[in-house]
Amino acid sequence: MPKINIIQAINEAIAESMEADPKVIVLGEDVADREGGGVVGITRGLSARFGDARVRSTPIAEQAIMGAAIGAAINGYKPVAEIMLMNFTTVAMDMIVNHAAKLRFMSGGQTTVPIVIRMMTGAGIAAAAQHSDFLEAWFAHTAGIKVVAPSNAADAKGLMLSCIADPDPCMFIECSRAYGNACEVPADQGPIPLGKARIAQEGRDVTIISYSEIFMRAEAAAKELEADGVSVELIDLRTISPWDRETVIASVRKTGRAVIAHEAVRQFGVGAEIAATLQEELFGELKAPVKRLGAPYTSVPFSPGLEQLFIVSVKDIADAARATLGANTPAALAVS
Amino acid sequence: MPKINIIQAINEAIAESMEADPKVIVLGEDVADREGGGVVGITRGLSARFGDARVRSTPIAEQAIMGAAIGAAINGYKPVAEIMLMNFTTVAMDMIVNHAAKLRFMSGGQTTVPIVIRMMTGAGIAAAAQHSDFLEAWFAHTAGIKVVAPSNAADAKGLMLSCIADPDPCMFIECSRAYGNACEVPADQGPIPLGKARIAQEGRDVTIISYSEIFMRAEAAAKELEADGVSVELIDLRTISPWDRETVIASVRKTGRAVIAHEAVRQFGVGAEIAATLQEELFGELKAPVKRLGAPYTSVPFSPGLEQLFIVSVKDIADAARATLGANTPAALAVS
Amino acid sequence: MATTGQGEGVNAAVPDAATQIEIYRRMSLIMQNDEASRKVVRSGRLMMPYYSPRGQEVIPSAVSVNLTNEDQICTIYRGIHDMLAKGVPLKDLWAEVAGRVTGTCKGKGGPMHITHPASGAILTTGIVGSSMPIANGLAWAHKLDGTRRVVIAYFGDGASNIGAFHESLNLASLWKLPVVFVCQNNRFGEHTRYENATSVDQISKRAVGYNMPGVTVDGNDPFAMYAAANEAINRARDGDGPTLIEAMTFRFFGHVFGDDDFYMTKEEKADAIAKDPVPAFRARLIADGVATEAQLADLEADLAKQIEEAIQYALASDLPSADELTRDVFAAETEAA
Amino acid sequence: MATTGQGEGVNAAVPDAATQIEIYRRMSLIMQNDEASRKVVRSGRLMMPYYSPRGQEVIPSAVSVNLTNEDQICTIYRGIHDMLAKGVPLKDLWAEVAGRVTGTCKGKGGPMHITHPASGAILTTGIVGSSMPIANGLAWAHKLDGTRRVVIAYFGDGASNIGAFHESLNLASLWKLPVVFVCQNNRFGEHTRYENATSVDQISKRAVGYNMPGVTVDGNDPFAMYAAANEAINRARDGDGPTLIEAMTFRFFGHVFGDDDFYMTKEEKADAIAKDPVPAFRARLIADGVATEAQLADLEADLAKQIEEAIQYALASDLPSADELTRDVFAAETEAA
Ligand SMILES: Cc1ncc(C[n+]2csc(CCOP(=O)(O)OP(=O)(O)O)c2C)c(N)n1
Ligand SMILES: Cc1ncc(C[n+]2csc(CCOP(=O)(O)OP(=O)(O)O)c2C)c(N)n1
Ligand SMILES: [Mg+2]
Ligand SMILES: [Mg+2]
Repeated sequence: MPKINIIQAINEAIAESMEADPKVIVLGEDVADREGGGVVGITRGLSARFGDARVRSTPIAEQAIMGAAIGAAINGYKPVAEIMLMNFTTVAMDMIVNHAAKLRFMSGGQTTVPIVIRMMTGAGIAAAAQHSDFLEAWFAHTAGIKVVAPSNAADAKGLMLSCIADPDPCMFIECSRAYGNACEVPADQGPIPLGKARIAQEGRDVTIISYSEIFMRAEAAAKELEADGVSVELIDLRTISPWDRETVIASVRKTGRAVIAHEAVRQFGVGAEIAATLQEELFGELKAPVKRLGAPYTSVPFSPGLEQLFIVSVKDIADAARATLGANTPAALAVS
Repeated sequence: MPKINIIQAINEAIAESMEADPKVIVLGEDVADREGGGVVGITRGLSARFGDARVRSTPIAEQAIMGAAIGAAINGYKPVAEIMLMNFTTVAMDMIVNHAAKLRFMSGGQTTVPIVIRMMTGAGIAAAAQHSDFLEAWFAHTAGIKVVAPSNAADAKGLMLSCIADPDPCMFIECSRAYGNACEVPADQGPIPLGKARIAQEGRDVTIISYSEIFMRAEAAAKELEADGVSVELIDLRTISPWDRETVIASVRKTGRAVIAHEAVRQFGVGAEIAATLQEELFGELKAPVKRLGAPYTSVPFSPGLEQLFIVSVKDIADAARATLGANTPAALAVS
Repeated sequence: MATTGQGEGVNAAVPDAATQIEIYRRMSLIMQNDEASRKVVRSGRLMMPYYSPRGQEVIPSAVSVNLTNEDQICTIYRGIHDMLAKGVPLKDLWAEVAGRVTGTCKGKGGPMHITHPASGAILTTGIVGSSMPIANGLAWAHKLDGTRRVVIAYFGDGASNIGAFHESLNLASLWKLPVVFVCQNNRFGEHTRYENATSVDQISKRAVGYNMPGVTVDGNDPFAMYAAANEAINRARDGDGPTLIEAMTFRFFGHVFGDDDFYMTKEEKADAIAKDPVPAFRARLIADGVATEAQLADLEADLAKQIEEAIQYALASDLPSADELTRDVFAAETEAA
Repeated sequence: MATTGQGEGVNAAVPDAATQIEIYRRMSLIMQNDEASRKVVRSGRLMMPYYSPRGQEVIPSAVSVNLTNEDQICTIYRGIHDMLAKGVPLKDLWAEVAGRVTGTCKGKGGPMHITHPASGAILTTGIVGSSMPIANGLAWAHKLDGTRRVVIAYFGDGASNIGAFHESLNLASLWKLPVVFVCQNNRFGEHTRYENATSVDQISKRAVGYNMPGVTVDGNDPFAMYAAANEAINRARDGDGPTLIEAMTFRFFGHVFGDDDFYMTKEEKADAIAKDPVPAFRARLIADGVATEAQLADLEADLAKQIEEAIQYALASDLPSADELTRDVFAAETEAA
């Protein structure tokens, strides 16, 4: 089976959805082929294949983009709208939060907004403070909108299929550093349910929970830890809201230790919700405090060295896991 | 000493700041006297007293309002900008988050944005889903901007004085339900430091942490609990970011139990950060899981009965506190 | 291509007698409903922020007679007149305003968020400017569907200064969307006078910047309003793109119920009220022999009865049950984290 | 009041000989700096998104000779030309672009966020449209101060379709702020052609909607650009409010370094490059006897040397230390939660 990366995976998911459902449409800045099919080519080939009416490049006007998507969705379409970078949601928050997320509720279920909002983000490409933020916590704190962030191509495809099929608005977060992450994706890869985490690896001693590109770092940390004799259970959250409480709680109930790692600023981030939930659900069962890792309380710096320090590292994750083990060294664990 | 309410307190704080510093200016929709001095009269009398140049009503254009405030601040002014309701920050998020919060960092400290953004919000006045949200968690998750939410007139005055004097941007959240909360405020009420919580009442058994109007409910719950023989330590957070970790941790270290209550949706709310911090800092010292109270995962409903259910109640808080006591009934506590 | 005129050119469409009466019926409905609403709010029987549309009756009435149920509107907090003119049933509307489960939105949206798709009333928004981007999307769907359905975006003069206005008019013109932007210029945004918020003397002039026809009409004149709307709606239906209509009007009861109008002069208010379009059109219909006094009195009495019945229906309806608080967040109720 | 013309009327200001040479010096600086930048990026010695301003040299050069250090500019990611023309020192600029602690912003802002208050270069933003609202605020401060300082807001043609543009022009006109809105219309926004994003054929026509003078000028013609800027800047200084200038131009190297220009025709690109304003103005200066070939060659060689020194300085400078990561979040470093 040939490997494909996340860019190809998302492209396939959108294309298959468009093929299957004529109501699926695409809009955003430069998304049509005439403009290159998106900055990194996610929507490349779609306008050629499905026509210019269904794949429309827009002016630089994110409120207009989101409004067009919301209105079309209310009238039965399933728009996949691109907001080029996640920071640009800041000029369209009203449309996303006050409208897309709330219309089903405000209308008592009469109007629904089945849209997908695709966004790229992530530090590490020298794009600095206004082009790199992970803002998933804002949307997770907003009732009525789902938030998804895949780490690999198979998940990207399966989750995008689900987002497009979903009857409610979904934010789909793409990390630029993860785009190249290639894996074998079966040609018939189907939808992956929203709200379900993936246990990437089972383990006994500590659960590491992550998503998006940071999950790749968590995997690397787990390898390091395994080499030291620590048995890691590795969870890729995949959907951040609603998150898979059951899977995470069951895992940490088993291991007794948890580390949560994400790219966004740690304070008031997604890790806080998970840690707060775990301490409540597993009071007395935890063997160590739940550790949260995220960026320090600062903006994404330009200077490359500083920028790397901004992002949670493999070592940060491994160290945090070790800290949860405390005196329970691998040797001690082995006999326990 | 005559009592004043929060409206008068904020008005006094702005007026005194304008008196003391000619660089303090005010802008926003309808803030000048010609337009009534604000929807609830917070800025009433200021344009008459300090002139139309320093107190300007604006078009309905929140990006323009915030841009005007940011630019004037860079050039040495201290604008107090009103965004009429907190939900309207959604049309100005770029200015607030990508600019006001980040400019000091992005410029390496060369340009600074000492602005105050005043906003009203809160459910309970039949204003429904687009006019009632508490969004403080978004801004607390944003590095570079402070977030303040007073519950009483003295704090409102002291915190506003501090926000205006502060060299960095501050969000100042006013709950419409709390405006009438009157108390004695000394004529010489000075600034109250940002980042410092207030221990409103000392207690032994459980710490209740809250802010804004929900703090008034926490106070009422504390009274109820005291009547049952539970000794409550009551903390008004006042500043949400940066929050007073030391005071809160010290209190919960003493009581061993904590309840956090706020109006915003519970999921990914401010309570999560506090609970996550407490379980980490006080692992093994907590006598019960930290309880978080907030709105259910939904939008603010219009129908009055539902709307009341949306807001954390006195009973919710008292019940949560009791739950942290578990088998430790008041009687049992009395002998322990 | 942009023009700024008075909307009553030589080719102006003229409503026939039946249409004139229908326009009046809708105006009377709005006026009487407003009186009832203010009474109910004043009495404290209902608690809600009430944004009276009194004085602006002509605009949606003359627009909507050009529309079918298949056509759609997006309006704003001050939009009960737009909803009524579009045909939202009185009972459902009143029940919503009263927060009842029988309301259009089960009482969860309230007066600022009325939605009733069956009559084409799709969106009521509380965020200034936001009716326009969403109207574009509705219209885009119609265009993709290949139908001749059109969408009306209502908004106020104050809203013409916010970013969403600009982005929406540009996109609508660029994509030739079947949408008509109807600015109800009542000369104030909350307490701020038009000229203290808006840099141009006529909002319709902004159409120039979008290569879109723009017209300022007397929004209190049913004939001028009908003609302008008819032309714009036909243009949209024919695939020739959007129009910006600025309809000049006045709100008699300030921004929100309780507003004491201190920010306007007694004279300008008195002047405006003296031009009350409802009795004026009534008189004209009779003078022109289009309707008799008795006929209109019957029509009005019938509306009064319907309104009263709607209020009774609403007040007798149940409030939503507690489980509605977390229903309709997502399609599937189980998914909330 | 709004006019749309070619900016070179009978009363057009003409730059004197020294000013012409100064405009050329700045243009040459921008062009040579751009060549050096592309070379450094191509070689991999620096990693950054590089938005070449090549082709747009005239605009900020002819604008900035009308400004003092007290006057201020706000620009965008494609703004290195605006920064250089305004006088940001080469060494500080290169050190910033290289992420060094000696940079204007200690390496923390980077090329998209250059700030250098001493030369009046206040803001470089990466968010389309956002230079304008902040320029208004800077200008408001000058007005409050009672000075004659002015602010230039630079932005692209694509940015003229976003909400911030609209809100800013309305407020600036309403408050008569001393700001000049300079749209550098290079006919593309990323890969989207002007006419596929913008509903009106000239952005300057939008000035009508704000009762503001609007003018379209040849942004490659230093005389036309100078005259338009001079008039607008004087208007702003005199307290007569803002102007919208649309300066027609072209970017030779696409949106961002690496862009292969597939979205434009070979012909239009060749045409535009054939009109390269830098050699054209050079030739004119010599032909008009304003400068000699030798004089300009000296000037250019001097600039080349300065650029080379700046690059060496930058590359030899230290990177910021780790503690800079959390410094400058707030004034007081201790306060972060
Ligand atoms: C983005 C936003 N800013 C501010 C408000 C508060 N607000 C509600 S109505 C209103 C006035 C709107 O005036 P206009 O558009 O003229 O409509 P009118 O009320 O006169 O019908 C304002 C400022 C809002 N709802 N949304
Ligand atoms: C709000 C926002 N949306 C999208 C982008 C992505 N983006 C960066 S530059 C650009 C094109 C801007 O075109 P234009 O204004 O013409 O300026 P130019 O690059 O041509 O100088 C876009 C879409 C952005 N930076 N900000
Ligand atoms: Mg109005
Ligand atoms: Mg451009």
